[in-house]
Amino acid sequence: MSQATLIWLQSSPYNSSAAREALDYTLALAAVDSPVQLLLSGPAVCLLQAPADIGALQLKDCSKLLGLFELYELPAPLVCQHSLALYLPEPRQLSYPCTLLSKVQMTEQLAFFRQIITF
Amino acid sequence: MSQATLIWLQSSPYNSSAAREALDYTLALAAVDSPVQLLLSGPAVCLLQAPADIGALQLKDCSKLLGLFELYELPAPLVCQHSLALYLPEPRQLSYPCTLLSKVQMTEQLAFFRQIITF
Amino acid sequence: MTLAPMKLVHWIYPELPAQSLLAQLAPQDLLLLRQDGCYSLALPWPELPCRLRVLATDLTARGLNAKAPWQTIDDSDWVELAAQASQVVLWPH
Amino acid sequence: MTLAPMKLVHWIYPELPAQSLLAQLAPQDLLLLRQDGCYSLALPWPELPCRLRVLATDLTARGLNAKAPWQTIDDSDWVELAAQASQVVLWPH
Amino acid sequence: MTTFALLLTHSPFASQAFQSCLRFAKAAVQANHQVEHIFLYQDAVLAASAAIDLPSDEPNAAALLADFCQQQRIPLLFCSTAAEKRGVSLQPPQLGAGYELAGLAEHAMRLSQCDKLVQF
Amino acid sequence: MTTFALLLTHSPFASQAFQSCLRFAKAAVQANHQVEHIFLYQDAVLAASAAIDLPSDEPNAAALLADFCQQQRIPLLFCSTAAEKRGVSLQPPQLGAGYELAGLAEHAMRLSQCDKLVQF
Repeated sequence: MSQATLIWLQSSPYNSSAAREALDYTLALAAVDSPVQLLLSGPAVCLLQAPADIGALQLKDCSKLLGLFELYELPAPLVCQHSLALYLPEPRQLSYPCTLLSKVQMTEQLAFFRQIITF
Repeated sequence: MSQATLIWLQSSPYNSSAAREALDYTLALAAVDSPVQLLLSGPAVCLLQAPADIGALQLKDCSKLLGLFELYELPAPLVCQHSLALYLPEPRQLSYPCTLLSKVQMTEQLAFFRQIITF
Repeated sequence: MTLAPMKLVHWIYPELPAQSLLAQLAPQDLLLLRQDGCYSLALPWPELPCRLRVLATDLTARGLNAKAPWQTIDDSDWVELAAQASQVVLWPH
Repeated sequence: MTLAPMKLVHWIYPELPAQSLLAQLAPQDLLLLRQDGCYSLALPWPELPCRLRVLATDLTARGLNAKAPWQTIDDSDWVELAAQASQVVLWPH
Repeated sequence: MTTFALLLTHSPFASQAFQSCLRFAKAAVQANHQVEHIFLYQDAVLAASAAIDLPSDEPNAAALLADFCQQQRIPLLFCSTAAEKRGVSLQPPQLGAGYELAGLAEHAMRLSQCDKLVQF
Repeated sequence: MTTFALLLTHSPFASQAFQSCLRFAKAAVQANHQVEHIFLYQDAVLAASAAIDLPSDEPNAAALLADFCQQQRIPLLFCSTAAEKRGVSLQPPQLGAGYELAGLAEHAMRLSQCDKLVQF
């Protein structure tokens, strides 16, 4: 069994605290070389498509933190394919690399982690 | 159309802030003679059955505030019958009087209020 | 001004509302998606009897587009609808 | 001590978990209702392959009773299960 | 002209509620409606803390709303009981500029002078 | 013996999370397990405010947890970034007794010494 931690984010990127704090948590583990991976499901998959004009809402765009994943040598986020099809049925180019998982694959992958933290 | 306000509580009584603050809000309107009525649906219906031993959980039992309704000349709370059957299928004696509503009656009653505040 | 008995219902979550909520909508009512409610545009809504609207600022900021039968409104339309409505409600999660 | 690959899953909301979560339960796993999750005892759970438990303190404080196939455990059982589990998870709403 | 009361009940840190309320209030004022007062209840009272310290690139929704209310002389009230419970100090300098302490009773009395209450 | 880290992410005012965490910690200590630290993140950091002022008949879950941690010398850490953002003051006298300022980095490093992380 892997010793890695899975950070599972389900909240919308516009609930900025949850998304931002899940990403900060992921990066903090990576910074101390603790193996960690991010999983996006539900409305959280919308993080992959940088918002058109989040400034108009006086909110912070935290999706840019995904751009730091490579620098921290983090694996690409796991993404629930079903949620992606639901929430971004006609995605423009996704802004970040990711690993799509079917429902069956999600179950398999989740069992693989030593611990799971949900946001 | 009635000029009354409906306070609609759906949260569990053990999410003590929501339940307590919805009841406080209801009593505050009543105190200035503003017509108001409470509606309980979902897990909020459990407020009607005083908890067995909430002290064991270090939580505050706010259901006692329902006991003030008569003093404030408030109508008995409206209660979603479906939720009551779901969450308290074998209720001990309900601790407070209430008006049970079928789903159809709920729709009719909701349309009757000038404003609805949800908790 | 005569007030039509129109409910203005706000929906702000990225899921579909409960069936028991949807059952409360009448033809003269208006359901408005705003905030994360805009994401629910992509979900399979049942047929509803009322007017269906999305708040434009919240929609376009998310990089989404309106699709029939939903129509966009701007902030000043929103205020006028709230002023005219006989009942304004924020549906709970 | 050998660790069996047992997931200890916590459920704390007064509704049923999403079907996609329930699909993750395997026979060696244990699903524990606690806090407002105790209220979900009254709801129509599908048949699940794993052990089903309720935290006694949270249950009795709410004036509720366990019903088969759910069994109660106390706080010290809870700690031992967490110590033995290969994975501990709090399912999201 | 409609007289509005606006009610905030969600945390300023977990939703877009404050931003939406501000946009509604601006559009209402622009259309010559009146915003009689804004009331913060439940987790929304967290906005009244002067200690909110966001990264410089994150907009402070609580401060933006307070600025607008001060310009327009709209009373921006928060519930003292809800705030005390949540550890929000009721006195300056811990109290955010523009936020006024009030009880549920004041909100309830003001409501009787309003045509519509809109919850965010 | 298992070494636990406990993670609180929910507000102390909107759930039973703090009460559950305290009961788990007590039972763990009693069974000779170790609670290496407790970390408060997201809305849980609101517990670190000294200004929490509850009606006298409402138990203060934040204070009960802090008391237990002080007795047992369990570090009770809260995330400074999450707290600053939410208007929780980081300095005494506004900081609640028993709560220690920490960064995510400290929590992450401590986790490597723990067998299990339990989230409440």
